[in-house]
Amino acid sequence: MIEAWIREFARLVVAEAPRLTELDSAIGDADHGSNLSRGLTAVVAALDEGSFDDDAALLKKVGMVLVSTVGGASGPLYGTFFLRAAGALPGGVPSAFRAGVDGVAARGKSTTGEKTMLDALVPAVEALEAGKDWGEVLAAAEAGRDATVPLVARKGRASYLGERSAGHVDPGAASAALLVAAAASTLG
Amino acid sequence: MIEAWIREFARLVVAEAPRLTELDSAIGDADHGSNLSRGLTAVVAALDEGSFDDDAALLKKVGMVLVSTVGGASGPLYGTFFLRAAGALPGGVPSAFRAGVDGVAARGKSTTGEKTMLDALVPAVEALEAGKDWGEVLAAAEAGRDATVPLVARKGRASYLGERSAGHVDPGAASAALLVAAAASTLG
Amino acid sequence: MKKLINAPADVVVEALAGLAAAHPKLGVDLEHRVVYRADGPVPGKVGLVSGGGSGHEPLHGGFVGFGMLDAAAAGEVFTSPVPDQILAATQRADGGAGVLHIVKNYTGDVMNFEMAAELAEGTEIATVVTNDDVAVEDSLYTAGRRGVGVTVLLEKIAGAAAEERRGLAEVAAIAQRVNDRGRSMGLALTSGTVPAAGKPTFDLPEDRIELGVGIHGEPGRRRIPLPSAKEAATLLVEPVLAELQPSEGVLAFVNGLGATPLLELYLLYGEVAALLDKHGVPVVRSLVGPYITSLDMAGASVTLLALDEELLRLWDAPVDTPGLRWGA
Amino acid sequence: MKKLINAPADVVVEALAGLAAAHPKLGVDLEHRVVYRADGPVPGKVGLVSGGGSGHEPLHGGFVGFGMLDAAAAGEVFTSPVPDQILAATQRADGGAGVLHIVKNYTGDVMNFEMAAELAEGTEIATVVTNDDVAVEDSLYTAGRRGVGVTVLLEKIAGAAAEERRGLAEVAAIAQRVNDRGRSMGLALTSGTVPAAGKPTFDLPEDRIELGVGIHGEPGRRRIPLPSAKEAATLLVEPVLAELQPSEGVLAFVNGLGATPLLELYLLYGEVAALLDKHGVPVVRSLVGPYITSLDMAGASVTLLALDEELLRLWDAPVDTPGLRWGA
Ligand SMILES: Nc1ncnc2c1ncn2[C@@H]1O[C@H](COP(=O)(O)OP(=O)(O)O)[C@@H](O)[C@H]1O
Ligand SMILES: Nc1ncnc2c1ncn2[C@@H]1O[C@H](COP(=O)(O)OP(=O)(O)O)[C@@H](O)[C@H]1O
Ligand SMILES: [Mg+2]
Ligand SMILES: [Mg+2]
Ligand SMILES: [Mg+2]
Ligand SMILES: [Mg+2]
Repeated sequence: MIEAWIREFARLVVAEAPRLTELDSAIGDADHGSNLSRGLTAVVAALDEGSFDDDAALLKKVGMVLVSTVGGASGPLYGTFFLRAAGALPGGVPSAFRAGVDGVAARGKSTTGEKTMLDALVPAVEALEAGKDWGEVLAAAEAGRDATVPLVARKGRASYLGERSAGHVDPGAASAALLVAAAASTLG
Repeated sequence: MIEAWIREFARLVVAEAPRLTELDSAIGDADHGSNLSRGLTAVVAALDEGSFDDDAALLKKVGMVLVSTVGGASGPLYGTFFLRAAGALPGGVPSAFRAGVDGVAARGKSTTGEKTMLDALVPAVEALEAGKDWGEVLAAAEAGRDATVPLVARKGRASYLGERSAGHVDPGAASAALLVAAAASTLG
Repeated sequence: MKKLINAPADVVVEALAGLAAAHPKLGVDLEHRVVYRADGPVPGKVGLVSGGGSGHEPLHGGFVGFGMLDAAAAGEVFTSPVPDQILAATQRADGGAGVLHIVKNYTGDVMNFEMAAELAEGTEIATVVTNDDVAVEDSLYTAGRRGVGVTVLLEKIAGAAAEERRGLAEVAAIAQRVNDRGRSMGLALTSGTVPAAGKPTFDLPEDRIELGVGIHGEPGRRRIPLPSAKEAATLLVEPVLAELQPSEGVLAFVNGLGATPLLELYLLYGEVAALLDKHGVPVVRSLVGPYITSLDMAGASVTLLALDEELLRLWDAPVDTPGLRWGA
Repeated sequence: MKKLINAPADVVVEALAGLAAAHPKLGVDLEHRVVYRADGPVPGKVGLVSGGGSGHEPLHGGFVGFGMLDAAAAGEVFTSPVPDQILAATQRADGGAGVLHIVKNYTGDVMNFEMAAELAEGTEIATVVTNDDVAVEDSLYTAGRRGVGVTVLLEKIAGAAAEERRGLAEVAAIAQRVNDRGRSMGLALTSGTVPAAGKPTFDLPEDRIELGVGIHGEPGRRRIPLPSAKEAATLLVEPVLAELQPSEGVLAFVNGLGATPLLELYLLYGEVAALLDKHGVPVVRSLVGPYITSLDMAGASVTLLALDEELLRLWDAPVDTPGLRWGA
């Protein structure tokens, strides 16, 4: 199931890469799609090759591959997400998710409302912890993603635009919603 | 009359400068109009300021101003035209014209059929020497100019284009036709 | 997209291979995309490592060599390198006296260098983060200012300090001083095109420019009508001067963003120099050219560095890299 | 037209003023648009003078200084300077040992330098005309080949010979040898824009390039589909090699035409070096960057110079100019 989640996330990212890069062109540097699809293509290759003792080992591998292939801001952030999630997975999917999201916030020194991936991740993990079903969790992530539109960015490259960053979806929030969508269709 | 000729040439060149540069864009380096209008603007200023012993002195000044303000290929060529014409002016306008044209050919090591200003100048001077009226002389210059269209350039920048230089009017032939047009309307 | 490249995915590796082929004093680890001094690591010298996304050439690989960097890690275009790369560069630079990481202040760069430093066991690491771009509002609550033109000057000056065999703390302090005394501002006439994206990052009408751009093809702070060079100098210099109190004279650096030719850069430099003169700011050194670029973006930035005696001496010291060379 | 300029008519003078402001070792005569060594003329040294239309920066003004040119005359954009200017430059360069005129083979340049030499009484003048562009068919009946990339290499090498206090005939002979042993070929991805014209000299569709261009924004010999860098290297190197028999190794020079960033130039250099290797041609020196440009044209040229022992030694000799500097 965990492996299916990752493979589905990879599929979505590769399919949506042009759109993610498009979003990053508006308020960033036009590479979010190529960054993530490079990383998740490497992840899929690692899954195809490797065999893992358990799902935690698999998630750890995912995190390490992302850290060492993505670069930019999203590499360390998604990498940290999976590395932390791996550590907490024995406690169940919701606690893995929580650990991952907290890891992103710690690594990025960021919080919600700053127009980042956290704006999609935090509502999702809160819904999950509240026992909502995956459909509702996904809806929370997508609502969080869409709610980034009016925000003025305070973290990441979009922050350099100041007021001009308002009016656009944050690319990282969009990719984070894909992560949750992949979870919803494989872990649900 | 000679002064009127030069002033009319200057007027035509300044008015037609964009078209001359346009022609030079197609097969040269997009400066023939600005080169000549810079030079003839300086010529007009020199005429406004100076007083000249005779028309020969005036033409000599024109030549010197062109040599020292135009640059490129057309500066030495038109400059030489007027310097030589000045020397021969006592023999009359046709011999001044002939001396000027021969000066261009010598300075440019060029002859007709090479897609240069000579293709307009030579037919004009030949008509003049044959005693044709200025209307016919101008017609000869313009026919010569138009006949440059199919030619492959062998001199000047257009020669670098090889076969691709065919199909365009030579910019120098176009400006030379203006020189003759100015003569036709002032010396006729 | 019109570029002299093969496949977008191979741009970085192939450009590094070409750099190393052209400069025998450099080595290149193509697997890690690290350029390093072929004669390094230099025993007993503090090693200087920088790196970042590609697309800013000659920064950073072109500044590897005697008197400047020991190694540089090249990320994908506009994407900071990953920790493995930075670690490989750190090892190439480690002559036993510690390594200085020179990091431009972008979230990605900062995080990846941080992770690399955590992993670099056995090597003492100091880090300096450049953040000289006055176009970006500084605040405790944001990612802060970008590192731009000062990075070039810092790599040169800290490199000279390291060649003098100063210790890691001293080299780091000098580097920090360069950052603190330097400020920059940039503008773009056109967008650049990221090879993998295949089209310009933003569209800009013929009569508009982006004021306050960085070096990642990102839009700037605002869009304004195309200024004259004189107006452009004012737009770039005034906000920089508003934050600097140069007492002993400045190094004035007019940088091209990639597609703007020297003719325009020198013309702009003339306006910048005239403006500084009007403000009574003496210019004691200058640098004009494309040194920290943004792919094929047309535009320019101005960096002023308030020199002091030591910084001036270190700036003048010999340097031998593909991008900056004198006295050697 | 998007450029960092004030008025098109003032571009050349203002850029020269900026150049001189940035480089205290240079002087500038703004009336004649001549850049000269501030410490010149150097008594007893053959003076080197070049010049031509502007828009090719750093050529020629950026190559004035120790070990290279003594003075350079800057014409309007793409328009050769007039005899008065060349004469003024010749006087600035005349240290009593004669002056070498370095002229690129364009009708206008040749005629204006010729007229200046006729006027330069009291100074012994020798002239070398560069004509290294293999894109142009050579023939007794045409204007012949253009002078392009070799001009940069020639100015450096002849400049070093003059610093050795070789006599005028010897310096001229060395210069001629550089021209005879060097060949170039260029291609354009985009047209440049002449400031006074205000729009691009030619239109080029997104998927087409001009092969065989010079440095005046003129269209090339033919229009072909956008090649990969590897194909571009072949298109540029093969016609050059067809005319050179390099025995002792070459200097390989990949030149940017103005708007092409170093990332692409180094990538192209890698392909050029690989191709030369395949042909068994040893590359002993290289030069990569925008050194002889065509305003804001995107594109590149390749120049190969068949070195010999003396040319190599003179190339390596110290030089101190804004555009090329080492050993000083
Ligand atoms: N400090 C941060 N905390 C959380 N997320 C961040 C932070 N900085 C950037 N991001 C996320 O990363 C995304 C950009 O990723 P990407 O484009 O791959 O990297 P880069 O910005 O280095 O080009 C942003 O859209 C944002 O969601
Ligand atoms: N050798 C030559 N003999 C006669 N005319 C020439 C010669 N070379 C060039 N020309 C003329 O000069 C014109 C170009 O002038 P211009 O554009 O001002 O100079 P440049 O070619 O130096 O840019 C050509 O169109 C041609 O008519
Ligand atoms: Mg990005
Ligand atoms: Mg012309
Ligand atoms: Mg990025
Ligand atoms: Mg011209």
